[in-house]
Formats: sequence, C-alpha cells, structure tokens
Amino acid sequence: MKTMFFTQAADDALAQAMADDPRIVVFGEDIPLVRRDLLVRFGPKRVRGTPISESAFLGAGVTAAMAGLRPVVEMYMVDFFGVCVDALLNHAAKTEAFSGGKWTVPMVVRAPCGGGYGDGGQHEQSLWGWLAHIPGLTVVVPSTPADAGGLMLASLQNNGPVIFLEHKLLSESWLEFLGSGARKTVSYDIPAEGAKGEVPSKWEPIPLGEAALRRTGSDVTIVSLGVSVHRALEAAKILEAEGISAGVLDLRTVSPLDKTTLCKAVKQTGRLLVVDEDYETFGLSGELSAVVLEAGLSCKYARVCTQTTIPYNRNLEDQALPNVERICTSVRQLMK
Amino acid sequence: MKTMFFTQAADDALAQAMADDPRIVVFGEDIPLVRRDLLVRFGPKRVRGTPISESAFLGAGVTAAMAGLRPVVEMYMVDFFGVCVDALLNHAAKTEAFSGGKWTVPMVVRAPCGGGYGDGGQHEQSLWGWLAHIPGLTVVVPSTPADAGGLMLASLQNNGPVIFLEHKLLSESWLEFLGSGARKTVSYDIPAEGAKGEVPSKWEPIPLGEAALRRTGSDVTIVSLGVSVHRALEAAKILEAEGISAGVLDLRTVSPLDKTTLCKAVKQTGRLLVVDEDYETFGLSGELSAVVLEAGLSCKYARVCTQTTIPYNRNLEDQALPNVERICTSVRQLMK
Amino acid sequence: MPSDLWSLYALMLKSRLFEEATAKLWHEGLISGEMHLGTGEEAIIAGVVSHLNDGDAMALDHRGTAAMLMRGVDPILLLREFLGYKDGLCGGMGGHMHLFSKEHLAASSGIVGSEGPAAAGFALAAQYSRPGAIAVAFFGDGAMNQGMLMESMNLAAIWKLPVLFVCKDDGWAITTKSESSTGGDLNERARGLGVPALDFEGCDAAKVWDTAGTAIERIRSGEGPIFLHARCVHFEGHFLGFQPIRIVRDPLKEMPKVAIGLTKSILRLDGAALSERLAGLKNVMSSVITTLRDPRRDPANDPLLHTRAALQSDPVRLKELEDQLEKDINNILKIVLGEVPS
Amino acid sequence: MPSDLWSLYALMLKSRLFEEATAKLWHEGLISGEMHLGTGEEAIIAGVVSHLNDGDAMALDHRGTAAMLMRGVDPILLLREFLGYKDGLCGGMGGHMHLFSKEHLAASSGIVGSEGPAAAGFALAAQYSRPGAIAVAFFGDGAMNQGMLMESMNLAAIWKLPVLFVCKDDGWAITTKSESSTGGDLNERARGLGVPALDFEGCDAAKVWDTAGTAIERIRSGEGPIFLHARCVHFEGHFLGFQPIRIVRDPLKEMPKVAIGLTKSILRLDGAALSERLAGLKNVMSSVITTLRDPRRDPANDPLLHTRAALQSDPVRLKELEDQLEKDINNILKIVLGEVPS
Ligand SMILES: Cc1ncc(C[n+]2csc(CCOP(=O)(O)OP(=O)(O)O)c2C)c(N)n1
Ligand SMILES: Cc1ncc(C[n+]2csc(CCOP(=O)(O)OP(=O)(O)O)c2C)c(N)n1
Ligand SMILES: [Mg+2]
Ligand SMILES: [Mg+2]
Repeated sequence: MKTMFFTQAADDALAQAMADDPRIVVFGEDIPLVRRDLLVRFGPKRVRGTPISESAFLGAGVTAAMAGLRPVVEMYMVDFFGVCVDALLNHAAKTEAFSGGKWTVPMVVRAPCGGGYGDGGQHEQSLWGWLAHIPGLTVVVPSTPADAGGLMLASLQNNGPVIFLEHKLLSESWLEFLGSGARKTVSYDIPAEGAKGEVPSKWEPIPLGEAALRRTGSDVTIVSLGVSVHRALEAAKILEAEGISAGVLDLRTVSPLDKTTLCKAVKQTGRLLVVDEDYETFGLSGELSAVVLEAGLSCKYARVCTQTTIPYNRNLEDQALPNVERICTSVRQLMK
Repeated sequence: MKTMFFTQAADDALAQAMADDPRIVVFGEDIPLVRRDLLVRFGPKRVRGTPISESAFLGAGVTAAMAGLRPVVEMYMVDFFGVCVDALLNHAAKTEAFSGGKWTVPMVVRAPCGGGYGDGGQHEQSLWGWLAHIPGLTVVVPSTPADAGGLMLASLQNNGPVIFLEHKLLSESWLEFLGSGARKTVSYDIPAEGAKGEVPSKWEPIPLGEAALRRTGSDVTIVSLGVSVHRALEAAKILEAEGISAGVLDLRTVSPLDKTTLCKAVKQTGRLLVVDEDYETFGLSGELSAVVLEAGLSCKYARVCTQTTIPYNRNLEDQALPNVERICTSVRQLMK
Repeated sequence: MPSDLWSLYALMLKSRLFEEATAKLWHEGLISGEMHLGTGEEAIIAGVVSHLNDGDAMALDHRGTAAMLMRGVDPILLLREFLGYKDGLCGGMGGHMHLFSKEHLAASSGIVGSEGPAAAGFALAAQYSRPGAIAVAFFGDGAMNQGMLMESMNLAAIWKLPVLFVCKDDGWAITTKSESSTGGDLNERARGLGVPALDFEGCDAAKVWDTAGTAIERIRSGEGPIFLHARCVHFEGHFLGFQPIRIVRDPLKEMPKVAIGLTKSILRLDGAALSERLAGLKNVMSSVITTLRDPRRDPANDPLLHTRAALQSDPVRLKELEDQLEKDINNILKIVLGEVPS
Repeated sequence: MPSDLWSLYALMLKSRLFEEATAKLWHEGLISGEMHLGTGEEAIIAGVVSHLNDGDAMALDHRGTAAMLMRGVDPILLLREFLGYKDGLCGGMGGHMHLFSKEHLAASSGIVGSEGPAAAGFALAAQYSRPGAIAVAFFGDGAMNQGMLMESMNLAAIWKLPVLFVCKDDGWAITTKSESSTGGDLNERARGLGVPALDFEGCDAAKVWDTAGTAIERIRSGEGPIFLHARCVHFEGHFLGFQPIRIVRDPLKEMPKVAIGLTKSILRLDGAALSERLAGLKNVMSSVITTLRDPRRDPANDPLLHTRAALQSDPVRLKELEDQLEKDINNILKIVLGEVPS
C-alpha cells in the first residue's frame, strides 16, 4: 500500500477532486508557494494568492460558493479567524437557513491549527470547539494521512461550509516552512502514525460525522481528536502495562458529532476522559459530557485540555497542551 | 426603595463610577445619542461616537486600557463581534498572559444581545458561551436592574477585560429605539421583573462569579441567565401547581462560573436543566454538565437552548428561543 | 442606448409604493423588528439595476428591498417574507434584512460592509463561469469605514473582478453624521485602493443610468471594478420609527421622553465642568437640529419628484402609469393580506 | 535639532549585532518557533524611535525586537525572553512576537494589522492623560491590506489622535509581492483616510530622522496623525530559515525538496492545459528568480553600510564605537547564556 505524509495526503485528495471538478478553486495568502504542486498542475486561475485581507477573501469564498464555485479558502492559521469570523458566523453558517433552505454554501475553509513547536499563544490555538458552536458549520479535524485525504474529499463534496483543520505537528510542510526546514537543532514531539501513514490508491470520501475507534478498552474511553489522539494511544499503552484497559475514540469531525459511537463506548466503560487541545471551558469537552448525560447514561468524567493562553516557553507549553503524562494521571484518577 | 429600568440601572451605576473615576471613557457607534444622559453630564470628551469600524475602536479600547484609561467600549450588538473579535481573542484576553502578568486590560465591552422581537438571525444572537470559551475574558449577563447596576460597577472595577451583555428584551431603551417606540401595535414577551425593579440608593459592586439562587426547589435545579431566568421562574410556578418543586439558579456571570453554588444546588436535587439562549452545542450548557461530573456528582440532565439560526418569523422564533413551554416539557421529562 | 425615463420612473414608483405599503404594515404591527426602507434612493437603484442581465449578481445591505424588487423579484414573495409567511421569498426565515434570491444571484446582509466581500465573491464566480457578467454591491457611506469593504475593493482591483461598488451616500450612519466619522475623501480612498471613482448626484435617475451604464460596460469588458459615489436622502431617517425624526415630526409627544433624562443628568452634582456639559448638550441638540434642517426634509431631493417633473409633458401617459402601478400594488396587498398567515 | 549620525549608527549597529546573535541562537535550536528579524529596517526604526520620550507609546508587529531594543528595553531581558526564561521580559510567556514593556508603553502582536488599533488606543489615552505624547505604529506593506489598519487610520484622522503610522515597505508579504496584492497607491490610500502621507527611502537614517522629527513635532502639537511610508529590505527574507532564501543560497541542497513534487505534479494526467501549467510553473519559478534578483541581495540597501559610509571620515572613533558595541553584545550573551535556564 502507498504511504503519504499528512498534508501531502490532503493535497492529493484535493488534487484528485480538482481533476474531477473544475468548479474547485483554491485561494489564500501565499498559496502559490504553499500549494505549488497544485499550481503547476491546475494553473494560476485555479490556485491563487491573496492580499492579507482575510475578511475580504473569506467573505468572497462564501458568495463564490453560492454562485456555483467550490472554493477552498485557506487561512494562514486558525488563530486569524479573529479578524474575519463574521464571514463564517453571520454568512456561511446562516445562508441556508436565511434563504429558507434554498441556497447553500459549499465551501471548504482550510486552516493549520495547534501547538507544540514554540510559536506562542497567538499562533497555536485549536478553536475547533469555538467554531463548532456556530450552528450551520461542519468542523473536521483529521489525525492521520488516510483521514486527511478521505475527509478532504468528503468536505469537498459537502453542500454546506466545512472548516478543515490540519494540526501543524502532523504537517510536514508547515513544520518545514515554519522553521524546522532550516535547522536540525530543534525537535518536536511528532506522532509518527499521524505524520505519515498508509493511504488508499484512489481516494474515497470518509463520511463526515463518523468517529473512529482507534483502540478498544473496557475500563475507560478516551475521546480525542487531532494530535491528541496519538497522545491518548501512547497513554493507553502505558496504562495497559498498569492493568488499565483504555479505549481511544477519534472523533474526526467535531460537528456533526458522532453521538451514537460516543455513547456506545462510554456505556461499555462507564468512564469518559476527553483529551482536547482546544480551550477547556465552554467548548467540545463539556459538550461530550452533555451528550452522554442527555442519552441517560452516567459516567465518571474528566478532561485534559488547554486551560490558558498557550505559553511561549517550550516546557510550559508542553504542560499546557494535553500530554501523555496528564492523560495517564487523569485516567488513574478516574480509576480510583 | 428606588426602582429603575434595566438599562437605566446599568447607566446609573456607570454614571456613579464615572463621577468617581475620571479614567472611565465611553465610546461606540451612535453613543452620543444612545448615552445622551451621560454625554450631557460628563461632556463629549468622555462620551464619544465612532465610525462603523469595530476592529479599530475595540482594538483601541484594549491599548487605551493598558495605557491607563478605563474604557467602556460599546458594540451595537453582540452579533457584530464577528468583524472584530480578534481584539478580544488575541489581544484583550491574552495581554496579561503574554506580558508575564505584568500588564492588564481593564476594559468593559458592553453589547446588547438576545432575541424575541423579530430582528432575525444576524441581530438576535447571545454568544456568551462563545465568548467565554476564550481564557482571559470575563463574561457578565445580568437579568435584573439591580444586577445590571451592581455588576456594571464590579465590571468597571475589574482589572481584566469584561464583556457586559444586556438582553434587549430587558432594555427599555433598546426596544424603544428598535421599533416599539413608534408604535403600540407590537408586543413582546418582556419579563416585568427583569425590565424594571428595585435598586439600591447607592450602587455597590456585585462580585463577579457569584450566582444567585432565585428560587429554591427540591426536585430539579434550573440553571439559567438573562431573560431565560424569568422564563424559568414562570415555568417553576406552573410546575409547582403540578407538584414539581423547581429551583432556579441565575448564573449572572458565565465566566468565571460559580461552580460551588451550581454543584451545591444540583447535589440537592439530582436533576439539572440548563436554560440557555445561546446556541446549544459546544458552549455553556455543555460546560455545566462537565462541571457537575467533574465534581463527582451525577444527575439527570437536559437543556433548553437555541439550536439553529434564529428564524425571522415570530412564531418560529419564539419556538427556537427557550420558552416556558419548552422548559416545562423538559422538566416533566426529567421527572420521569 | 439613451435612458428610458418612463421605465425608470415606473421602477422607482413601483418600489416607492411598495415600500410605503410596507411601512403601513410595519406601523400596524404586522411586520416585526426593524424596518429599513430604500425610499429616497430609488434613482440610484433604478439607474444601476436596470442595466443588469441574467447572470449578474447583487450584494445588498440592510436596505435591500428596492433593489430586489427592481431586479424582478416577485413583490408578493417579498411581502410574504416581511410578514414572516412560510411561502415568503425565504420561507419567513430571513426578513427584510436577509433577502435571498438564488435565481437572481441576489443576497442581502445586515452586517454593514459585508456587501464588499459578497460582491467580490459573486464576481469571482462570474470570472470563471459567466464571462461578461458583473456583480453590484450596494452600501451606504457609513459602510465605507468598515475594513472588510475597503479590503474587498483592493481585492477586486488586483484581481480585476467585475464589481460595481455603489455607495449610496446620505451623509448619515443612523445618528452619526459622516462628516464627523469619515476622514479624507471617499473617492480618493477608492482610488487609493486601486478602484476608479465616479462621483455624482444620485437624485437624477437619467444621470445615474448614463453613468452606471458606462461604468458597467467597462466592467463587463474586463477592466476591473469601478466605484460609484452617489448622494441621496432617506426621508424616514435610518429606519421606520426613527427617534430623531419622531422628535422633529411630533416634538410635543416625543421630546419629553428624551428631555426628562437629559435635564436630570445635566444637573447632577458630580461630573464635568459646565462648559463640557453644555458641549454635550449642544451635541445632542444638534443631532435633532440637523435633522430639522436636513435635506431629508426638502422635497427637491426626492428622486421621484425629480423624474416625474421631466415626464409631466405627457400628463395622460403619466396618469395612466401611476394609476396602473397603484392598482398593481393594491392588488399585491390584496393577494397577500387576503390569505391567512401560516 | 540636526540628526546625530553617530548615535543613530550606534543604535542601529547595536540592534544588528543583537539580532545576528539572536539568529545564531535560533539556528542552534535554543530559540523555538518562528523568528522574524528587523535587520534591514534599522534606519527606519532608529530614525523614528530616537525621537520618542517618556510617555510615548509603540505598537509593534511580528518584527518588534529592534524597536524594543532601540527604545531602551534591556537586551538581557529580551534575550532571556527569546530563550523562554522565567526572568525574561515577559516571563517566557510571550516570545519575540509578543513583547510587552509596560514601562515603555510598548506592545507587540503577531496579528498583522493590529498595530493600527493598538496605536490608536495608546494615542487616545495620551490625549486624556499625557498631552503632547504620541503613539507610533510600525507595520509592513502587507499589513496595509488588513481592514483594521485602514479603519484605525480613519479613526485617528477624525479624532485627531497623535499617531505616527510607519509603514516599513519591503515590497513583500512573506512570499507575496506587494505589487501583485496591493491596488492603487499607499500614500493616496492614507490620504483618502484623512491621514497626510510622507514617502521616502528608509535606508538613510539621517533622512528618516529628519522626516520623522518634523512629522512627530506636528503630531505632538495636536494636528492629528501622519503616515510615513519608507522603503527597506529584509536580508533574511520573511523569517529565519525562509525557504526561497534557502533555495537561492543553497540550491543544490534545497531545490530537490521542492522540485520533485513540482515535476511529479506538472506531469500528472488530469489537470489544466499545458499553457496553464506552464503559467503555474513560471509563477513558482519567478518567486525564486525574483528572490535571486532581489534588492535584498544588494548590500547598497543595507542601512548600516549606508550610514557607516558617512562616518568613515573619523575611522578611529568608528572603530572604537564598533568594538565597544561588539563587546557589549558579547557581554550580554555571556550574562544570559552563562546562566542556567529555569
Ligand atoms: C458590522 C456592523 N456594525 C454596526 C451595525 C449597526 N448598523 C446597522 S445600519 C448602520 C448604519 C449604516 O450606515 P450606512 O452604511 O451609511 O447606511 P444607511 O443606513 O445610511 O443607508 C449601523 C451602524 C451593523 N449592522 N453591522
Ligand atoms: C491577520 C493575519 N494574517 C496573516 C498572518 C500571517 N503573516 C504573518 S507576517 C505576514 C506578512 C506580513 O507582511 P508585511 O506586513 O509586509 O510585513 P513584513 O513581514 O514584510 O515585514 C503574514 C501574512 C498574520 N500573522 N496575521
Ligand atoms: Mg448612510
Ligand atoms: Mg513587507
């Protein structure tokens, strides 16, 4: 079977879709460099650079989609939605409702996210829960190359707006660009399985809203997404040695949420640990507990999330983000 | 005792603080008209109008606060944070952390919020959970005139950024401005206790992060805020007649959350109903269930929130927003 | 092609009558929330919209009714939408600030300035799929200070997007005079963003038609965006029931509501020095006084009267046209209101 | 006051040496994440910052180190911050993109364009509490397309805020040439927002000092904001380890990393017509070729060499100064690196 890097897989699936569907166009800041492989295959009309005007080009993506294109709009980082989230909050997410269901916005917004390489608090946020709070948006967070490609294809086929988030620690090209390409003196805690892995020879869409059980376990269900899935898997191995059987569920899409799979898993173990790199309060981690309780289940519950602005200092950063140690400690606590 | 309207109370507390503290300045779009009573008392240097440039003047509020002022920045509506939330997300909320705790942002951002008068989905959102997701922000949502004044005073004394949200259905001046002032032919479901009520003769700050138990009850705890508190109280009366004893807890501040009072109440009843006008998923309502589970408690749980883009049609709107009927139905379900 | 004043006038009058009927329904409480009319800006809308063809798109602001109507959206669907009916243009989900017609590629938004990005996106799609088609953005003078509108003028310039940016400048943003909130000059601003600017009176439909026609021709030929800056008035102020207008129209009833608070406040013990307080009071009063002296109150600025004057040479045809349009609107009202809301 | 070239040169050289030392530490892996240097823009920073007094404020972008240093922030605190130490300027919480000095009223941000609102807010506070004080915003040419920066130029104009807007124009935003992303003319744009514009070469420290001095004097006297537009180069490209610069400097090593993907892609079966593919390839190649021919590679554009040339008439004093600064920087390195990170 073929193997690919994470971003390579997403790009490859995108290329496959672009070859099939001339309506797909890609634009964003520095995209002629960032997606140069797409540029030389599909030409400068379909792969464009933009000014640093996120509100303008993200907003333009919304109506371009309404008028028949399938735009893939690229943000430099998820953090920068701050300057332009109106295009999502009040436009992309609401057009279908406002038009009485008559007009949809088939747009994919692609953005790198996440921390673990020392860029500090304005460049390492996750924000998927924050975005998913807005009804009308689909939010996708793959954790492996195979999912990156399959979910990209599904996102491109979706009729509503999809936010497609790629964790920088999984992205060979982002890390190379942001500083590791020029020096061998830094190292990041990159999950090997996430950064590179097997992919199908031809991409098939992976349905949005289906979680993947990465590991079965009878004592506790660890629910996670993105890089943290791999941290959870690592923790599960350590815990196994201690006699604790931890399952790991990879959500893959934040919204829509795969409630069925979540509840099934939690019902079996009675213990739920959420490992979520986004901010802890008023977001995804809380939502999962609500879903479980609404289903009439009960469980012991804990979460390992980002609680504060992400520190620049690498040690403090590693402690602020979900890590294997924090996961193990939390699971042990839940087992008491 | 004195009585006041809701916004009148907030303005009165603000005026009291402005008289004491010359560092307080107020600005925003149309503020010379909207806060004309402050303008004629404190003069045009301290009460200013702005262009429709939210990013500029909200961002300016952040550094003005850092440089020694105590700005009260007014947004026309909470919905419009979409165009400028960067000033909160990446600046106001992070400056204290970034500066190693050395520099704070004592700013109050005031915005009308909420629906129930037919303005449609881009003008009636609540978004308090969305804002509270960002670590470093305090989010206040009063439900009575007394709280509006007391919490305003506390917000003005707070050393970090505070988002102060006023529900339009409680605000005599917003409703008059937005269309009811010119016609007697429309009526809104305005909670009398929230729109007008007793206030102290001199304002004292109400500590941020302290919930208020509006009604005791032994069967179920309804947790709410803003206008929905009054809906919950109305529902509790109806349920009482059916033999169900429902307590009503008014959060008053979303962040920081009064976990102690919440858990105490839920522990007594074993049933939690969250009534939250903000969007249902990935927000406040889920967070409350997480807090309860984290405290090692268990409870039956349900929520009555806004699930979709708010419809323009007044009937559909009333069904989309939390209402007495939905609350009663949910409680009855929880009692089964 | 010379402008056809008769059809421009017909469009304008139809819109005026429709919006006046809408106002009545709003006052009767049958329409909820805010209501922003386009009365006073009909010449600009008519003069631009009558150049549009199939495949052209429009991005509208909170004042989008007139453009929708003149573009050919069924007035019955519009009215049903305002009333919140299930069979309204948007199924009762949007209301007048969120009007959408996929068929006409027309979208509205209540977010000031968002017409810029929206028109840019429509135009981008046109570049790919509808060569020669254009997108029009209608917005106010206040919107010119919203960053995303400026950003999208720049974007349109560098991508040579077929966008006509139309600024309907009434001098106001709600109660804020633009001269106190807008620095520099809007035309220079547009040019500094790479967009050529044309500036003119928006009260003269024929003039608008000619200017817009030339501009649109250039845009269709691929020369990139153009900025039209046209002056107009809003007789009702910002929206229906607008407070300053109410005060001016019925001071005895409305003034006390405002004056009591003002008087109490200006006399309160702690606060600014007297000079500052008086400056504040002057500030408040001037917004009422400015309203009194407002061009809004001068019928000479009514684009309908302006155009009508030119047509009075044929009074028979004029009467026929006006009678017909009045009948049409009454018919629409009957059809819509005769039915039971769902 | 005439410019004192000696002290300007001292400031610039100190900053250059400090940033070169920083670059070394970054390459050694002691500094994490991205690293944007201000090398190449020292004349602009020095010429502006040396006019600042107590109570003046600065809003900085991702390239804020030079301004912090020249404004008088302790280089030891800066370096400790870059290394993430607890006793760094911001306790190791900020890093080079988020430098804050309350004492100097200086704040940085990694959000492009946010320097505009930040400077406006500082200036607003100055209007109330520090008459005669000003705020400076430093930002790049790319930032001029960010709406909030344009908005705040307008805000500063109408409120007559004491802001000096300084655009350090290197012609690039990362890998995007400004001529392909910026419409119109930046000076006209500023004027269209109500802000007078001054345009000049930013390589000549004396010239910057004079121009900025006149501008700042006018701003202090209450005349409102001014826009300085100064050209400069960034020798390292956007940030340390910048890919196009790497390719130019070491094509044999770096080109294959890029070329393999390109070759595969351009040959793939489905896709655009050959002409489009070649246009794409030209696009990619031109960004490398432009880098090759870049003024960045021309030492004549180095503001330090430029200023140094004027001082060579006194070689003894020059050598003394340079030796002293080198010693200072080495000392700083010793102090900081001699200590064990906490
Ligand atoms: C982003 C945003 N900020 C503020 C508002 C509130 N608002 C609605 S209309 C308006 C004034 C618009 O003025 P202008 O663009 O001149 O249009 P006009 O109403 O004069 O036609 C304002 C401030 C809004 N809807 N959106
Ligand atoms: C809002 C926002 N968008 C995008 C970025 C990513 N980014 C960082 S620096 C930069 C280029 C800035 O160009 P310019 O303003 O000319 O400054 P220069 O780096 O050339 O000095 C970009 C796009 C960002 N940090 N913030
Ligand atoms: Mg206007
Ligand atoms: Mg630049």
